[in-house]
Amino acid sequence: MAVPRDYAYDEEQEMLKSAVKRFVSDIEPLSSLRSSLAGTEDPHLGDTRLGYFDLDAWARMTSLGWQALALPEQAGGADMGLVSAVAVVEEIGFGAMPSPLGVTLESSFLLREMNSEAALEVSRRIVDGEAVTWGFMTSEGSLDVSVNGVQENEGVLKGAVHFVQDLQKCKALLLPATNSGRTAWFVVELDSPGTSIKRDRIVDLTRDQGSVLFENVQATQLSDYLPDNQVYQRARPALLTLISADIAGSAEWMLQTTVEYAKTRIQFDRPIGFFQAVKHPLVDVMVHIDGTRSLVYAAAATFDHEREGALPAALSAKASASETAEFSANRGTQLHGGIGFTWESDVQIYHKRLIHSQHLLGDGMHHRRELAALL
Amino acid sequence: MAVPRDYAYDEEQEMLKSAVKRFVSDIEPLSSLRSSLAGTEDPHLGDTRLGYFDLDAWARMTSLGWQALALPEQAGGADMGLVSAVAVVEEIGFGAMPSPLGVTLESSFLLREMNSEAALEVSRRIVDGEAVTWGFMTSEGSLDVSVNGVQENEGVLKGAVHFVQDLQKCKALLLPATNSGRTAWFVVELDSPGTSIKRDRIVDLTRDQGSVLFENVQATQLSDYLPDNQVYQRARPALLTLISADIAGSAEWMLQTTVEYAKTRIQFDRPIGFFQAVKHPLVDVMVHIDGTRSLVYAAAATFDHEREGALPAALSAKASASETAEFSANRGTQLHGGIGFTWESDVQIYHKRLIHSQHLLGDGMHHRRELAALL
Amino acid sequence: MALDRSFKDQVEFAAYCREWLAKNRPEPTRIPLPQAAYEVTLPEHREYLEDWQNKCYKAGLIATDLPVEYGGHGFEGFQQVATSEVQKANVPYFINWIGLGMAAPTLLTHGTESQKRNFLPTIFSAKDIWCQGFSEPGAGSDLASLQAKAERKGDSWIVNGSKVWNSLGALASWMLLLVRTDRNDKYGGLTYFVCAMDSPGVSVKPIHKMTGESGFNEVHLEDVVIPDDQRVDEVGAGWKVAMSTLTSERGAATGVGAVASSDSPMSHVERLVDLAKSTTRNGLSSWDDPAVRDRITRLYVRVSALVENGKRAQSKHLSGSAMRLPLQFKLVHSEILQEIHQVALSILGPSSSLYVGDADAVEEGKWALGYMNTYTNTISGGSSEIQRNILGERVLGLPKTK
Amino acid sequence: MALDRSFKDQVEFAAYCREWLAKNRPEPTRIPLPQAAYEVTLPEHREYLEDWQNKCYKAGLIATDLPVEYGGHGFEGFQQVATSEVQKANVPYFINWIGLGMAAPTLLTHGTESQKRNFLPTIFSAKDIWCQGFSEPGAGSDLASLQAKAERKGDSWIVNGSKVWNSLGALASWMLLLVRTDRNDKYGGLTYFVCAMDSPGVSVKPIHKMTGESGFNEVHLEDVVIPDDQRVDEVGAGWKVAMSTLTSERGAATGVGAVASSDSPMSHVERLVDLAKSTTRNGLSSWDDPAVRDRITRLYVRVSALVENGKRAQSKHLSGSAMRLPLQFKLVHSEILQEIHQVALSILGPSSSLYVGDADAVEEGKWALGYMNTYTNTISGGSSEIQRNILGERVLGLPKTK
Repeated sequence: MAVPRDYAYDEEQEMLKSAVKRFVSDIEPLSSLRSSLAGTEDPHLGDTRLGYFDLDAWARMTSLGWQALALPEQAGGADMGLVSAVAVVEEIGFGAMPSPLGVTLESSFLLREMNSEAALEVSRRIVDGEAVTWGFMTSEGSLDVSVNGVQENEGVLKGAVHFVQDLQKCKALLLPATNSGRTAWFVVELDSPGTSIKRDRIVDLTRDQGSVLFENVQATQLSDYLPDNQVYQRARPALLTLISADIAGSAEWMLQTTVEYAKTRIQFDRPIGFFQAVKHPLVDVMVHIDGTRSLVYAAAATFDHEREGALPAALSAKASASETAEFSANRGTQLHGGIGFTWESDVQIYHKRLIHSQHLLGDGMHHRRELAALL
Repeated sequence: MAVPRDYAYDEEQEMLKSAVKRFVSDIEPLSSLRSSLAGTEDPHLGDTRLGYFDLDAWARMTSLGWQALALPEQAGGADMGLVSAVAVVEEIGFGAMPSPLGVTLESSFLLREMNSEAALEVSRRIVDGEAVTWGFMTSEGSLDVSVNGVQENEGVLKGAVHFVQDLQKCKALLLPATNSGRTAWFVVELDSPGTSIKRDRIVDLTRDQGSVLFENVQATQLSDYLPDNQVYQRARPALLTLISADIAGSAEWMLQTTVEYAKTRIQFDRPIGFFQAVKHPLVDVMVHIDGTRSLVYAAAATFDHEREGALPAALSAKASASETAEFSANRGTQLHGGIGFTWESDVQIYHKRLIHSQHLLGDGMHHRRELAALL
Repeated sequence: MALDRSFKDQVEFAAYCREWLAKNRPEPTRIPLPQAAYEVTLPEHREYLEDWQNKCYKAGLIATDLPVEYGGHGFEGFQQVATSEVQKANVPYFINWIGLGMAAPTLLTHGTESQKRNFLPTIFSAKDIWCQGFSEPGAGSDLASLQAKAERKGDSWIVNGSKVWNSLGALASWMLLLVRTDRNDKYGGLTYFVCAMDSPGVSVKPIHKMTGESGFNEVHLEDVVIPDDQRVDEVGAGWKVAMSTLTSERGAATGVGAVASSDSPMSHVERLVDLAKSTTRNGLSSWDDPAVRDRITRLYVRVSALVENGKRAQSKHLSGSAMRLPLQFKLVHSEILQEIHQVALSILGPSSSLYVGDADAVEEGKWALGYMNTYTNTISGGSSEIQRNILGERVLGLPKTK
Repeated sequence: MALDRSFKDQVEFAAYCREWLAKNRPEPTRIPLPQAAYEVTLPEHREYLEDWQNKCYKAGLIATDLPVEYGGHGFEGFQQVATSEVQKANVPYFINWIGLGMAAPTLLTHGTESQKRNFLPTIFSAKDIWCQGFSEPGAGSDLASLQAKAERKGDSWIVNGSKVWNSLGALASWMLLLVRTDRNDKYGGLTYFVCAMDSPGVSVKPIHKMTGESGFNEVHLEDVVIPDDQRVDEVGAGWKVAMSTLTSERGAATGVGAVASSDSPMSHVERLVDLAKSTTRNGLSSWDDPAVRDRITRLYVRVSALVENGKRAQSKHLSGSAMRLPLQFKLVHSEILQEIHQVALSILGPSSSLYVGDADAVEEGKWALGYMNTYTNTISGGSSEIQRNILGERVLGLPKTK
């Protein structure tokens, strides 16, 4: 009974979700993405892909305030919860849209935990349409936030963060830095002196990724120094849930597209969806997606309304989402036959986004390991 | 090249296998088993099933020497290897035959490691047609042979062994006992004074099982006192391989019977084997069985010819066999629909034998754990 | 009606349910109850369970949201609260599960006014136990190929044929019956009746399951006379009515308050965690093995998803296609249940061999028994294979496999 | 023939192979070779691999057991030894894999005497690279629905149509070609040819795969003239011949010595174990996690089974139904390979995102590339779904799904 009726999801959120869906579908993000990729297909021939996204679409999205929906009213945000953010991100995932919206929404859930005028200032920049990303990982890719590659000393940062998502789409980066065993969060302008960027060459075509090296970089402190990286720990259920929502959306596209193909592709004088070897795996993909969606909404509602239960709910959501990502990508490609394996097909774009998301912030096994300790 | 050509399997072994197959099929072991079970169906009403087996069939089998095929010529055995024993046991599994042949063959591989006149004496009794079983487990069911529930002191045994297979079908029991941290093997007559038997009520209808309690029981020592239960460790690959062979046989029956049903059972105006939801799982069962069979023969040939590689080969065989047991039983029952779920159907008898065998001496996860340490 | 309180909202009603259940929890039976209502055969279990269901009915936990004229309690939005509290309370199941889960929803949708008034109250109170007569030896997955036939004779029908996989037939007063009234029309030639089990010509013969338990029956019908006012819906509408019955069964038939087993899916996972924690070998618990823990946690996540699916299905904004979530329940639940039991047997290791009645069997051998009984779930009421066809065809819109 | 030693037995021949391979292992290429012969496009790779195959041929490792008149070495029972040693030696694959694995077995069974004498020696020496033209845009799994057609004109045939999923087409001199010669007979209307790739009217257009690599082609045939003496087997026998070609591909086509990839299935598991042992995070290696170890060990057991299947298939006493084991190879191998790569990506975690060309990518991004390329295995040459049909129908004798 603690969660409000109708699952913490109301008409307003439904309208928001529909609006995003229509918007993304009108933009046709993949056709402009494809133009940006032309000629960079062969990995052996050394492409240098830039973190393409549609700047005009971003401007229109920010004018609608989607990037700021979870920020406090104080900063000019809409002060909505994770349930609303999840609704938006699910549609971004459905469109496999290259966009800094995901990382900016994630950043806003971090900023909400920081309680400082400086954090409000960053929030206001987001409200004004600026894209912000965040990161914390060492080159080893450790998901343990107590392992921190950046040190702060007298207001300047030294070290590096790796595996930062959509880095090329953003101007500013949020990151934790340590000093005497405690952690505070900072914001860095990505063009600050002493900052150098390595662009990763990644599998996913819809995102970009990179690492940022700091050589005595001036940074603005956003939070107090706290033990155990508490800012991150409090925001973490939201971050996991948002990525899971992106997966639910991409996987649903994969399901619908493969179902459509199975209805129209004729082999042995029948649409291939007639055959149980096609039909039944598609049902299993649907079962995976629906379980993930339900866990995503549950995790979001729990985060918004019963914060103490948020972590296990979010771990369950990402554990489920990672399996859904792998399985839906796998069956989607397999059941498309040769055509899904070609560069021309959008199936490969979704496949890559899904396996990228599968491993973001840890895959199923990783989250089950942590969840088991709570059972 | 170390394994002889044709996979250590020759015409003689092929003839032996065919002979056992014909014999078991002529006996129709399940029809006499069913008579012995009549009235004991309902588990809530307290049946007391005796360890039924066909004494006459046993006499005929022993007159052919199958129980003694692996025993040394010195004891009157045929001195054949594990490859031959595996061929025989696979057919016993195919027939789900209630018989002490399996445990007696297992015992013979233990006896071969004991190097004593007393062990030769027990071997001679087997040659003469006596059934012998063996055991080592505590009530906890630990598979760690260093955990031993029986102590020897001045020629008498105290303690208990549990989970002894086909106990009611045998007159004598081989078991390890410890004294000052070392282990020797003994033989006990099951009707000796001080020996008491608890008959387990088990799921498998084709085997019986029980524990034996020793209160100062006279026993004959068969091996030297050695560290680490070396007798068992040397024989263990053979024991694992024999159980795996039994599984391969039972699973093959399950496959063939379900395939036959799928060819004849009509639903939706077609034999159900037309449907890929039936056809493809049956193929997967076949793939499981064939992998297990290949690993069983490889483990047996390795045991006979390259003993140093015997343990990993046997661990692989039982890891594979346990999965095959579970999967073939599962699909066999499911694809038979309601009929396979009835007491009348032989499918349930095989299902129970398979899941019993699955867990005998450890299931797949157990053996993979040990195997991983060798990779 | 004993229940005469008025409740402000769901929260208050939930508190009432919890309190009532805590006070009225019955003493355990002498011989333990079977795991599910399917397997009840002993008269003492029957009496005990009828009494329990009737008490729950009177307390408002059954038929909570149904109209008073059909024996309901006339609340709105309270049934899901009651059902959820009953499941959490770990009390006995309702013996008349087929009556509540299948007969009542079917009659509410397809029955005549007088059928509803006559039959529903005694279903709720468990005065009349119901059973189901659909499958036949030659018609399992392909239910529409059934051959038992009804021939019209004046105001009555004469029925001949055989039904199998009938549960509770030996205890039941009434049977949901699907028969053929036209040989030349496979689907359109079926008609749906309710049949009194004490009619001359009805005989019930138990079938032993692989567990050794009975609990299923064959029902033979020889010149059984059924009055036409026991026909449900039109002549020839039987397939449609039967599908509606099975959909009630396949979904979580919560509209009436049916609870077929005292174990919720999550309680099975909890038992599994407890088993892993309490099973020690060589000084380590199974739960200490991360490979075991990973398997169990994966099941926990899948069961959580199933539970959350149930909640999401009730949110009009979130459910998507109306049948997409409800039609998944039976498939997913039954397959998870089977896997939970497989993992339990693996944890038990050698002692998984010990069966019901063995003094040393862990939890009285219930895991082995329960494992075998999971095949009831994956096979009957439309096997998993048929469920995947239904989902692929009705929800995803793929071409029919036929 | 450079090879003029005589060997006592398999053991001696194996020793010879090992020694020869150790001495003649070629230096690595400047740009690393692609993972499999399918993906070769660069001329310098082509030359290098042709040279390597020709050397191996001259050394007796290819066509070992075939008759001397067709360019073989005339041994008996030595090919499996040679192939096994080549696989163990971790040397480059044979570029003419389609020639060795598909064209040679097909021609040996179905070719005329002069076709065998003409074509086989240059297949073995890699002087002529072969490719295959079976699938069409509308005919993938349902290969027999293909529409490319050949019409008779005197002693020749005029061919028109399009083929897809053609590998090595840009390098090949010859193509195995399946075309329609009768519109009114689906299976009996197909005829099999070998087609010179330099014939006027043949054009090859590369297709980019999801990996970004090319390696597959579309082949267009416009009024291509093929002399009748390049027909393989009878007019209308094309389906039978094509099935024989695909069976060679699906089984472990070891009769000639084809090795399509330098990685044996077991070497993939070994690489996976190495990866788990060398990937550390938070001071622990992935191999230290028993849940990871269990998954890898399970793959090890399945690969061991696959390897032992191969040995058992060669024992006449153990193989059972003749095609039961060989027809499983492609299905099992391709699905295990895919799972091995999935586990590898899971071990790599965040750095699984790094692709070929990224300086920090583990093993130059080969795991991500290899993962995607496993779909070539599960889809082409008869998808896993088709393989299961074939096994269910031809081996288990179940009714045809159609």
